[in-house]
Amino acid sequence: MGNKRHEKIGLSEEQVLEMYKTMLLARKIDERMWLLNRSGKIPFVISCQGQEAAQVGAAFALDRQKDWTAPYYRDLGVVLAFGMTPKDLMLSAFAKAEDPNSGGRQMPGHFGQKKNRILTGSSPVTTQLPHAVGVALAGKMEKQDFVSFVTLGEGSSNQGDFHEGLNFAGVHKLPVITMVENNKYAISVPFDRQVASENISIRASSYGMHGITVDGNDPIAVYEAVKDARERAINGEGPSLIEAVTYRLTAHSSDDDDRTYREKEEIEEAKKHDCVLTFSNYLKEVGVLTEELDEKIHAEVKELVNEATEYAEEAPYAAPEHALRFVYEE
Amino acid sequence: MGNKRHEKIGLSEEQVLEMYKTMLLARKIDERMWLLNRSGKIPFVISCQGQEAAQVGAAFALDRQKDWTAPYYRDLGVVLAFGMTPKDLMLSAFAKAEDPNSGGRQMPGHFGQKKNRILTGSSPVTTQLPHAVGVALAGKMEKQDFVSFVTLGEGSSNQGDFHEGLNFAGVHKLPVITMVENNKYAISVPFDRQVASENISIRASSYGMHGITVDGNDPIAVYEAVKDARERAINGEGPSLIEAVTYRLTAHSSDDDDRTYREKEEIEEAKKHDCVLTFSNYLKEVGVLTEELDEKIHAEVKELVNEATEYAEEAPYAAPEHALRFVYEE
Amino acid sequence: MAVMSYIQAVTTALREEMQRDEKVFILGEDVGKKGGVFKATDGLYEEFGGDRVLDTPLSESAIAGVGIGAAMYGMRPVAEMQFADFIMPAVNQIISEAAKIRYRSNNDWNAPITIRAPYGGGVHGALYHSQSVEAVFANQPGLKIVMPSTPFDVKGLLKAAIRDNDPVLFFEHKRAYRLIKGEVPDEDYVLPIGKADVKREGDDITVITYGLGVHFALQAAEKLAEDGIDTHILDLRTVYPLDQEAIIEAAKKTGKVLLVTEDNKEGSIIGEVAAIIAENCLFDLDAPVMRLAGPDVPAMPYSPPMEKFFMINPDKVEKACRDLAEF
Amino acid sequence: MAVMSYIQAVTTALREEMQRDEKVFILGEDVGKKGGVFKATDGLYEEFGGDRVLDTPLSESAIAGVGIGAAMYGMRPVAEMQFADFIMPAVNQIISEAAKIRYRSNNDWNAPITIRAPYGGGVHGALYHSQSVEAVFANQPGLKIVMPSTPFDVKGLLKAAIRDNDPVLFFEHKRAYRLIKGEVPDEDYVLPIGKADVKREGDDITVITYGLGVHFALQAAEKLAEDGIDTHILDLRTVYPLDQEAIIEAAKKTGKVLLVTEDNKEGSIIGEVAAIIAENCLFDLDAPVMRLAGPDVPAMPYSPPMEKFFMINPDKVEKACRDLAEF
Ligand SMILES: Cc1ncc(C[n+]2csc(CCOP(=O)(O)OP(=O)(O)O)c2C)c(N)n1
Ligand SMILES: Cc1ncc(C[n+]2csc(CCOP(=O)(O)OP(=O)(O)O)c2C)c(N)n1
Ligand SMILES: [Mg+2]
Ligand SMILES: [Mg+2]
Repeated sequence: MGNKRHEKIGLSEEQVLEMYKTMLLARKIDERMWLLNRSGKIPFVISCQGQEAAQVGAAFALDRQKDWTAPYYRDLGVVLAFGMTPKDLMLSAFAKAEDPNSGGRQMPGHFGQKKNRILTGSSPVTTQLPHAVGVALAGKMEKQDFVSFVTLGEGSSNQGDFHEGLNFAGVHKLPVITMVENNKYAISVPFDRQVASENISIRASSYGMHGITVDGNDPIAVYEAVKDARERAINGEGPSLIEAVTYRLTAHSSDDDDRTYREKEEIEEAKKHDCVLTFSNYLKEVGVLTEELDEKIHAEVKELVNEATEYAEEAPYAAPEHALRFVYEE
Repeated sequence: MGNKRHEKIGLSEEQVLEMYKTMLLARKIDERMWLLNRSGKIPFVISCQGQEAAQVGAAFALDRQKDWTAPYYRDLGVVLAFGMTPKDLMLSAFAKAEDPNSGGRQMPGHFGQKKNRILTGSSPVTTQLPHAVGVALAGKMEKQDFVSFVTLGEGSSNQGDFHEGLNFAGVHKLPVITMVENNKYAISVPFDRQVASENISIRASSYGMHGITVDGNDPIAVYEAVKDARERAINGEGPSLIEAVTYRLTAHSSDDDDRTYREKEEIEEAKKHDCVLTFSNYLKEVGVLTEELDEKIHAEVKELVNEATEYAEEAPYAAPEHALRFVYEE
Repeated sequence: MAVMSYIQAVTTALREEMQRDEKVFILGEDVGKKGGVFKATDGLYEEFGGDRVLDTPLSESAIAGVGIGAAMYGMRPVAEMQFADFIMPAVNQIISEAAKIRYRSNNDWNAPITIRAPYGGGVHGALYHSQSVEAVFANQPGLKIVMPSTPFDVKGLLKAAIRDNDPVLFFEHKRAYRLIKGEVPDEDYVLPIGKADVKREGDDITVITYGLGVHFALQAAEKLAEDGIDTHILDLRTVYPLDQEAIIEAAKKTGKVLLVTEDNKEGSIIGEVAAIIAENCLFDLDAPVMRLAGPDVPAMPYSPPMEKFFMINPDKVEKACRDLAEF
Repeated sequence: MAVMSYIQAVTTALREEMQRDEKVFILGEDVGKKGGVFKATDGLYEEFGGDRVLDTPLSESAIAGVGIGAAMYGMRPVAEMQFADFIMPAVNQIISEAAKIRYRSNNDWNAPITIRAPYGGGVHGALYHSQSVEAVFANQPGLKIVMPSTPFDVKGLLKAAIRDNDPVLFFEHKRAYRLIKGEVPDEDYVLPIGKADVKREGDDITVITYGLGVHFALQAAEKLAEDGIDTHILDLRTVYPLDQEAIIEAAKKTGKVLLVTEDNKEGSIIGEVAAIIAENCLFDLDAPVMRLAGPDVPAMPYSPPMEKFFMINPDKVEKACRDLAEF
């Protein structure tokens, strides 16, 4: 029985198992989407694979009944943790009318669901950051005690909106947590051709805020960092910038062929640290997860994914003329 | 005979006197413009007052035969040092046809003069920063040994273009020197409501570049910092971010009334450190400037300003239909 | 009923809306202690405090983006762009975000933000303090663009914009701020966004315009009346989406139409007005559609002779009207 | 003379210009090792190296702004925006800077930058990978906007854009990239920016369009010809500033004009085309000007039925032509 790191930071067995299950569910939904894409059933997929630990670790450190989130396109793990269902996600992949994100109007990965306080997102990167700051500002004005949680990639941290949004949050000491999921590539461009600073969290000092880099393959480390940031935010100590170092295990998207710009060996090496695998190993080492339980979880997850896929595949598209609706309030 | 700080960093008597004269000239042109504005002769003025030391100290540390500059609207000291004449500046203030900056098309303070490698500037702040980076990129591509020097205010350092431009420069290690003239206000908004970081130069770390804060009232300190930055740039050590701490001695512009947002006492206090005054005192202390010489310089400067004013006032406007010219190449 | 200036109508509408609904707040550069560079928010900081009249950093994209976030949460932000010319860094937030939030979320979310900005020339503002920028946004379904001409319209339309559940760009003519005065009812009222307004009834020729152009047209109409030319003047008020019905009606009424804008001619919103007329009124026209606009040069120069050359004015409108009447 | 695809013509033009003039260089996201997300710069990194085919950080405003700076210095930057939808963060640099540099400096400076971007729909790209964005820029004197329809035009116009001493936005239809093939001369040639091109001579009705719309119109014309309807097709090629003369001539030729764009209707550049016709051809028209465009909704949805509903196609063009012919 190894070192129970999760207990030390107050995570129960149930919680870590729930985290594990959420990570696995994200992974399996994603894998299924690739299959559906490759068999011509859905036109597009953009993946969470390799980043589930960061996403789920962070989300579990938040108050998922209260906090708001502005996720980016890879954040399957975040939105699942916030209450989106596999069915919702598959409806989005198939672009069906019932998709709660957009009714089939947006590509998969463009999350949004008001009832779960998931802000609607777009494709141009980093625009969601000022939105999250705006939600935090509103919360502060209304004397609410939630935080606002926003994510983006390390490439996207070079957009002007990153700077403008974080400076705004810093000046007004707003309860917003920004997590950069640094997966070392922005499509084909590697970290060192993309980001001039040694790491992303050092940029926190430009905004007078707390900054930290954590191992994004370790959900417990991410949980701890976000938990700490949340406490600061709630105590009026202002915003935080967290960098979760991960790796993108798939190509950028189903439209990308990553063989032109990165070595197979690099990916093989990264797969050894695949967070779903390493977290499962950890849970087994500390005796929380048995082989039997793991199988059961896998089966449950598979069932969920199957169900969701079938449902979504059968579900109807919105009528063509539905394209005319909801430009303005009706 | 005090401590000859200028000698220690290799500045000759001629050079410091030339610097002093340039600072004084900038100040006197600016003061004249206010008079012209208040007597209804020119519609607008935006001042360098209080920032001459930073501007002239920096410009003298550059190779003014070779380096390129993208100044901002207060940089009278920079453009004078780069070869623009008092006449040129007065022509601009009066919006006359002969104005080399814009032929009377732009407000004063919108500098530009190709023969002196002063990039044409606009009103939206910070757009010049990526331009300066582009010039540095071109220089590097063409294997030239100049640097590109760009300035802006501390408020303007919160625009997205600041972040995007500096990150680009940092990634590609370009020979560009950015100097923020921190005069503690952006119109009415004071530093602490504007900038979330403790100072501006700390932002250099976000771009993997050298950063330093210097006393912007001391032209020798600024000279030293820019000289050092230039050497780094020429040696391929990449860009630098310099913060020159100054104070805006006038209202934001002739359209502004600063009494609504800052205390008279604060301005009075700042005037004690007026850089033209303190530099003159320093030069006298170290025996470089005598009362007699100072009077002579003042007289020369006055003569220049008078001449320029008279010339510009008499000069013709561009014809009305000239408004149609130079939209595209002709 | 009080007589007030155009800018006083702006301040009045803001104050009343902030008193009415505490979700309304203002954000922008220098809007707080200074009360705005034009004094549009004068006195509001004192009345409502710095939390509801928020001085922001110099970052237009953040002003828009943070406002959008707060609006999605349920607040009613009124963002000020110091000059319309400086809205450009915020274009991504306005076009990619504000305009598309309701549509892309299939009506789950909305972003009820109002973005105010002073536009227009004739104030020695040179290239970057004189522009008309509406055409940049007048092709973005999801947005509404309001450009009022009178204090009465300002008050009613700004209130309507703040209460609107969709994003509204509200462009105020900066030269009108102190130049234009008019009666404004003390009571609370709103005017419909999306509706044009007949500012003068007439039978001979029709002028369709907005903003300061309305006043130039009214002045020209007085002179023309002396010579028996009776001018019908339609004030677009909302320039996007356009009030097609009112445009068609006004064009048909006289069969001779002059369109006026102070923007550059090509690609300005009066092009779309002309297109609506060309689609719908061909057989009702007695003369080709005529346009009076700024020349196709980047923006208004600073030097007075060139500025005057660029800018429309009552004389230019009058001359165009005469040409049209004589056609 | 080789037959090549639209995107091959892009790559060919880029390669030849880079070979001809070493001041020409490319900058953008993923343009280097990857050769661009559409492969427009495929092979250029290998041929010219990473300094002249520069992978930039993910910052459109910097891509434009750094390019503008290099252009002012005397280089010939060709900047790629990965999708036209993502040009929005660069609007300030394009409108406030590139467009105004020559004018504001009274001809002292100029900014010869070319900005390429794939635009257009019908590729399951949803709201943010399908937009037509030309209208945002088509009111900015100082800019030129080129939108070619054929590989032949692509090569000649892209070369012209790169050699132009003013900033040019060059929008390439992403669905045309592989769909449209055509003959392209091996030799060096340029085509004039600012000139429209008659793509089919005809006597009964006139279609004025650009980009993919040209091919839809050509296909429709074939069908119409079977029924004796002879279609004249004008390809705008440069959508700003417009070739007024060619538009007027084409409209007068048949007196019946259909304008086609895949952009949203209101405020699109065909509104300006209609205005030019309304000003100049009133007495030559036998039917009201007709417009076929996307509906006024923010952008094309992802789900196939809604995308198809939004997007123009040969059938829709044909139907509109028949209505017009029968008028
Ligand atoms: C403004 C903008 N420019 C370009 C793109 C195209 N694009 C989509 S994702 C991406 C790379 C993002 O990299 P990063 O931020 O590191 O996130 P990752 O995909 O690696 O998770 C690019 C360039 C975009 N979506 N938005
Ligand atoms: C994009 C943009 N927004 C707003 C303005 C209006 N404006 C002109 S100067 C200024 C303040 C600039 O402050 P700072 O950068 O500190 O420079 P300073 O004037 O203090 O030297 C503002 C808000 C502008 N010129 N550009
Ligand atoms: Mg990444
Ligand atoms: Mg300042």
